[in-house]
Amino acid sequence: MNMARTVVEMRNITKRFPGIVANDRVNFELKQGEIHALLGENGAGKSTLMNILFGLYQPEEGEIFVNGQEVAIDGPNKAIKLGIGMVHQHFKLVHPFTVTENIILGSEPKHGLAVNYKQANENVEKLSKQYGLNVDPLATIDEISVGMQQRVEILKTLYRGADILIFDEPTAVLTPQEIEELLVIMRKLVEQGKSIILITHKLKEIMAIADRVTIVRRGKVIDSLPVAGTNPNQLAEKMVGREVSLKLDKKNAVLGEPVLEVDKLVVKGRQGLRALNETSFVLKRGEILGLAGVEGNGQSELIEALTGLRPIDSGTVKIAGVDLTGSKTRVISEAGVSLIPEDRHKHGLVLDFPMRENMVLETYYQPPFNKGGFLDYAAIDEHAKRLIAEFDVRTPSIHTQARALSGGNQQKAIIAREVDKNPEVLIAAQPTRGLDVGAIEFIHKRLVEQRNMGKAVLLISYELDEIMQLSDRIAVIYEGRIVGEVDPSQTNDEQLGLMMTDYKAPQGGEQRE
Amino acid sequence: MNKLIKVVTKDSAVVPFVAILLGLIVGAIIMLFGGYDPILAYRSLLDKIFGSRYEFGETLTAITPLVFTGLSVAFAFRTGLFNIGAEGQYIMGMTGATIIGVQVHAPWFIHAPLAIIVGALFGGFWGMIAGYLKAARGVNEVITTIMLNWIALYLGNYLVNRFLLEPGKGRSYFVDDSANVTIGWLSRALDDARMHWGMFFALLAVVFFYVYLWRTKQGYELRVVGFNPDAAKYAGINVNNGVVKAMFISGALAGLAGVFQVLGVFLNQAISASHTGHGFDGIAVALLGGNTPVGVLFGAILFGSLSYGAAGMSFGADVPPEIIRIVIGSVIFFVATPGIIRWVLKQLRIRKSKGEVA
Amino acid sequence: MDLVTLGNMLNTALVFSTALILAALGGILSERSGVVNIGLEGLMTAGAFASAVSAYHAQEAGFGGATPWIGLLAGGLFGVLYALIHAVATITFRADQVVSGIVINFIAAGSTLYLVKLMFEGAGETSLVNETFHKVAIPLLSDIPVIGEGLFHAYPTTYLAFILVAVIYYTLFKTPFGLRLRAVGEHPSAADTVGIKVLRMRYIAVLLSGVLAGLGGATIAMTTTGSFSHNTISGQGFIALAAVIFGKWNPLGAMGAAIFFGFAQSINNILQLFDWSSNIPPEFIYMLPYVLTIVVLVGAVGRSKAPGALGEPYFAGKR
Amino acid sequence: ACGAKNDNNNNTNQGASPSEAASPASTAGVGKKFAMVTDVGGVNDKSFNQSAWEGLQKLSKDTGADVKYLESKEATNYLTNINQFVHDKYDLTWGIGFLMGDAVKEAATNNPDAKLAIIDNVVEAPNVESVTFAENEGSFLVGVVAGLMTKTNKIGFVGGIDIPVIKRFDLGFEAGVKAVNPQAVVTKNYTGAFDKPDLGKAAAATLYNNGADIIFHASGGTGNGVFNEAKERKAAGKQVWVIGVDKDQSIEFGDDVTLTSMLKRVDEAVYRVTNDMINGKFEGGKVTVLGLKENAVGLPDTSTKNVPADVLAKVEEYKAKIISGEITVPTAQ
Ligand SMILES: Nc1ncnc2c1ncn2[C@@H]1O[C@H](COP(=O)(O)OP(=O)(O)OP(=O)(O)O)[C@@H](O)[C@H]1O
Ligand SMILES: Nc1ncnc2c1ncn2[C@@H]1O[C@H](COP(=O)(O)OP(=O)(O)OP(=O)(O)O)[C@@H](O)[C@H]1O
Ligand SMILES: [Mg+2]
Ligand SMILES: [Mg+2]
Repeated sequence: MNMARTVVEMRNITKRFPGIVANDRVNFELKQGEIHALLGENGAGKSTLMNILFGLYQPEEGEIFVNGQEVAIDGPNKAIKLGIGMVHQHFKLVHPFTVTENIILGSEPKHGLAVNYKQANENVEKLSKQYGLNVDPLATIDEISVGMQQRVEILKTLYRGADILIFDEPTAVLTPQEIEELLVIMRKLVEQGKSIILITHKLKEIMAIADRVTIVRRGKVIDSLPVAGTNPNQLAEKMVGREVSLKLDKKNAVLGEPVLEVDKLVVKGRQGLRALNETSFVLKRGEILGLAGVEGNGQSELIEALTGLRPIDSGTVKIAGVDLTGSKTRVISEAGVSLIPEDRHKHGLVLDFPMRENMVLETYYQPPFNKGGFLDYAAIDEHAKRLIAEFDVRTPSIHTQARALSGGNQQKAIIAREVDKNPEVLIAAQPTRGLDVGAIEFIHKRLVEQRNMGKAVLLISYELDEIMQLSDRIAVIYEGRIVGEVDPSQTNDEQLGLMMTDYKAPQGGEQRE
Repeated sequence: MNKLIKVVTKDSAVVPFVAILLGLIVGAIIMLFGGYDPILAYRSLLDKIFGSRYEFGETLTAITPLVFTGLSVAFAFRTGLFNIGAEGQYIMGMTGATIIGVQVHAPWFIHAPLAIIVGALFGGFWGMIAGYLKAARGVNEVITTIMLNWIALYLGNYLVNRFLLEPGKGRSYFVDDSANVTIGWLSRALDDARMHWGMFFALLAVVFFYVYLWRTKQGYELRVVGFNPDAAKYAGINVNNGVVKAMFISGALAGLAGVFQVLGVFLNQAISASHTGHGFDGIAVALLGGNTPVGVLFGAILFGSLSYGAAGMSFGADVPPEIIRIVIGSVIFFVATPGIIRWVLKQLRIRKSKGEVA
Repeated sequence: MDLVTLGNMLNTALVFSTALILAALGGILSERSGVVNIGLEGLMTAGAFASAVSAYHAQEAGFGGATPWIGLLAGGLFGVLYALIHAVATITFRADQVVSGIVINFIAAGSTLYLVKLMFEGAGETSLVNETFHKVAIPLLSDIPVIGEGLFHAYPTTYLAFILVAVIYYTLFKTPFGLRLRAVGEHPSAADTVGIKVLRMRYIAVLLSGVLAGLGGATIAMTTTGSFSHNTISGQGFIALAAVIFGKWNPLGAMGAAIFFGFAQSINNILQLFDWSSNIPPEFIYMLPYVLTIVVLVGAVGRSKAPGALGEPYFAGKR
Repeated sequence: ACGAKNDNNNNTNQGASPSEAASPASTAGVGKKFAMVTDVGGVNDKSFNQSAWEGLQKLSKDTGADVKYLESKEATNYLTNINQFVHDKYDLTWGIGFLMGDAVKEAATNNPDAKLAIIDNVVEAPNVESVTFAENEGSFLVGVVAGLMTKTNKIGFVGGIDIPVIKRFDLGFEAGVKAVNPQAVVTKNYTGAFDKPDLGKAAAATLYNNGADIIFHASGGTGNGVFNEAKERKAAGKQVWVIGVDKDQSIEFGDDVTLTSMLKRVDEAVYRVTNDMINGKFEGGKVTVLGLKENAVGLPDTSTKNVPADVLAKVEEYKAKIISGEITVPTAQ
């Protein structure tokens, strides 16, 4: 490795934002043909550093060398010319456009005055084959899965001839299968002579694929070391600055009576097809039921149906013994169902509201917040302050807009709010997506705490690790059906993965409790 | 106290004043270009606004409907809706008040409140149509409110023509005295300026706007719907209801503007060939005021005074009154682009500090 | 109603629709690039003003038949001037786009009338231009029954509008420029990261919208009024805006919507030809176009989806 | 809308003031101040506001009086604009147009010392002189012209808003047509606006398409569109006519399409009443109805260009009958 030449060198990069030094004299080096991981807490400055390399931000100080030459990267155009490509944390895809259109955008093949779509499609097809990416050039972004969207992002960089690829948290939104496939793709890219910078919060991935890892904390580089000589615990500690327990201690579950009974639920999805196809399961007090499955197998529809956001065609939903099939969201919420939604920005928060108003999003109309139609801000403030203290939500004040909080803190605030409703059933959908290990640890502890207090938790996650770690019982969903149930201690990733993709039960036939 | 000092010294407090100043300067430059005397023109403007008790009273009367239509547009904005229809809702408010004022006969303590309420309901209903079509059918409220403005114009004319007309007069009968909300003693004190209670209702509306949106449960719901309808759904708030309710309130506010023009200024409703512009001006007022209630109040005062004073510029300095539209437009422009003002302020500071050095 | 009447109606409708089509095309370009343009009314006003004034002078200078063309050109160019204010405010200074649009409407209304008064001795209206556009029949096509009279016996500006619909449709959906423009309006940071100059694209789009809306305004002065006064443009810009939305930000859709408005307008004239119409209060006849529009909108399937980034100012690195 | 060659733009609303105007014919009016307030149509409405202002301007030229106008941007300004002059002690303030009635009345009541006058409406107050016109009589005469000259027996009428004043034009015109040509049909189109040339154009197109060869319009600025449509057709080789309104519109729109106009001499009326005022003859409380007898409505002299002598003779004949009372022209309620 040492023999490889340096393709990117960033020296003494400093970047300030109002009130914060996002990058503080950062040094970073990428060698030809390596996968170099960048690790750090939320808000540590990883994306900022990469945005600088890609020309989206201009640093206040520091120099950048690409292939030994000092360069001024004044915009993405320049970066692209230098052979740098970036797959952003939040995809930069134009949704109503087709895959091809997204890929060729900005450097379109022409035929007279018009875009030569025929040639463009062929180019995309060819490139896609070359790297084993298998995308449909004619599909629109709206129609394809998140994993596919990511491949489009990768193709965009390859189409522009990038040799240096930056991946900003590429796996946060992927299913385990997709992650596997991505890792394969990355290896293939390296084989073809590309160099890769990988930002991720998942230590496992770093261990699996990276050659080197650079750790940043609060804008400063803490260390840069070969992956070979390290281990996850050491990395976590370096990154957070304290010891982090990556394993949860969990007492055995003490099961109570059933609180959520779902029986033969049928629900239509977006295209009018059955998204849930006679789904049935039971959730008891004192347990965490993990729902494993590949994204798009009815999980979102299930959440919506359980919370009254989507009409139910047939089947029943009982909460604490009461039939609440087809009830309104509010009735269900009052019956004791709390939801940590999948998309915290879209569904969990009003980003333009101050924190105090976000903390009463579902309870504003109840006493003590509502007094005869008027809001009692004294009570609301007190409530917000208490939750923020209890759940360690880092915010300058309860008057700060939710928008200004980091993802992890936004998530903590939502969890505080939902848990504080003292629900019978807590539905947690992707509760730790995109969060750093410190935040994940915190949230996992809280979920287990709820279960220990005798609450029922339904955990929906595309991350097998999370499911395996937290669940007392795992149900696998495939094409809108629960196709099996397993005990986490009795199973492994491979078996689960198999069930999640196309279940052929060893015993044959469907397996239900 | 600290907070107060902070607010006053903040850019956002300076920007409007600089914006007004710059707007007036733009107007002056254009006047000079046209060969007019801007000093005389602005003096005439001030004279028209403050020059006599009568003019001052009439300025207040000119401001009043703008407070209502400004609040109307701002209210809709706050709930995520763009109400271009204040114009039509204003006409419907007039019509509702006229119908009650002319057709119903009752003691004043019933008649006037009834006329006000029915007018507000008419305006509210007119707004609600757009709200309903948006909620139920997904029809963009920008189009429907534009169309409803025209429909209201003709519907108002029809109702006056058919049911309220004083023969040969081209307008309705006068409303009964019992429905009249003018303030006689104040008018007399201000040399017969047309003073009416609408002014005070406008102030109440400002308070209502604030209290309702930021202090009540329903206001909270509407704001959630406005900022993030998806989150509203997840929180169990009925988004469609919210849209309809918001458009109702917005429409009722615009309706009140019309109500008080009828019950306090004209005392009748004329058949009208075109829109008054109060509703469209409401958009500008709302934007001038940053969609906050107090901002709208100040916006209306600025807008109303300038518009009213324009006739004075024409009278006293022979300047075409259209110039005032340029001034108002420029003021809004500068309010909306604080970047330009900050730049100007910075230049001033630099020059000042340079001056000190020298 | 017989077919001849129908043809005539279509013909009348097109006169009214032409200006709407042009202005709506401007609205589409601007909004497709992500910049809301409720200043269409003001841009049309600017165009109508400039065309009336320059055509008047061209006529006096003896340009004859070229006069209305000069007016048209001037209208388009003058529209750009006002669009530039909108562009600077919204793109460079990231002002609220709605606010800026309102500003355009104000400033255009005020300044044009002010200028008219300066140029025409205090009169609130420009002097009448006699050399305006005349309808042109397209050989052969105009002989087709009904359609010939309806479609192919129109003002040159009407043909121009149709040509521009085709050109802009092609540009938006077939050329690299169009692809980039739409990308900028849907997801500016996506465009930025592939090296498209977002702000420059938006400037181009907004300035072009000034040209087109200016042409729209000029069309009214050069075919319908022959002069400019405070009410030459009174609401057409807003109807054009409605056509943009109604037509789902698609040139063909907007054209359809504009023709629909024109048609609905001409219905009320046709109605008044019939004796029985005297039983209908005229106010209801006047409302008809607007009511019909709402009815059609309610009946029309599918919500119109605005460009993704419409109304959002862009700055690099925006999160 | 006169020529634009003159670069003197310093007088937006001040008539030729004594210093600039060619020396006035007399100086009877020097030191006197007269003013008018327009309705929302504005001073360039090609109709009564414009005509009234021309009357005042002429007065200023003739007598050296100061004259001034204010345009009302909306109905609330009627009263405040009138009061602007009243409070400034103008010798006479005109409210121009039907819509100003209530405002003139209120200003007169509140300021008993002020002197006011109004056109097109009757205000009963001791300090207001009211002037209205018998538009139906003049319209009857242009109806006679249309009835005799139509070749298709189809005649159009384009109105602004359906209000009494316009109705007088409408009914008088129709009666005139019927009197000389019972077969002719008058098709009416009310556009609902006085300021929408596009609506006027569409209305005219529809009427011409329907076979009409003459259109009489009483629709202010909306009529621009009517003229435009006519010119359009004329250019395409079809002979169609417009009958103008209020002023001699052949001057502005050319006599190739303007058959004649129904003059309504608002300028004369304003001139006369104001001039009387200079001579100390203000008659507060008086209502003057100006009709054919007063020569305040009727056809302009330029009509000879397009209207044959025999038709004009017929017109004179009917004029005499109306003045003598032999014919009563229908009027609006
Ligand atoms: N556009 C911006 N405006 C203001 N501050 C910013 C901006 N971008 C980043 N920052 C600041 O820079 C810091 C670093 O942000 P950055 O996005 O680089 O973090 P990160 O390491 O990528 O975090 P994560 O793991 O959550 O993606 C943040 O704490 C934030 O306060
Ligand atoms: N509009 C904004 N204004 C000010 N600061 C912001 C803004 N948006 C983000 N930040 C800052 O940027 C930091 C990182 O933001 P970012 O959105 O990357 O969070 P995150 O933790 O990565 O969450 P996620 O990845 O889930 O979006 C936050 O700490 C926040 O303080
Ligand atoms: Mg990041
Ligand atoms: Mg993140």
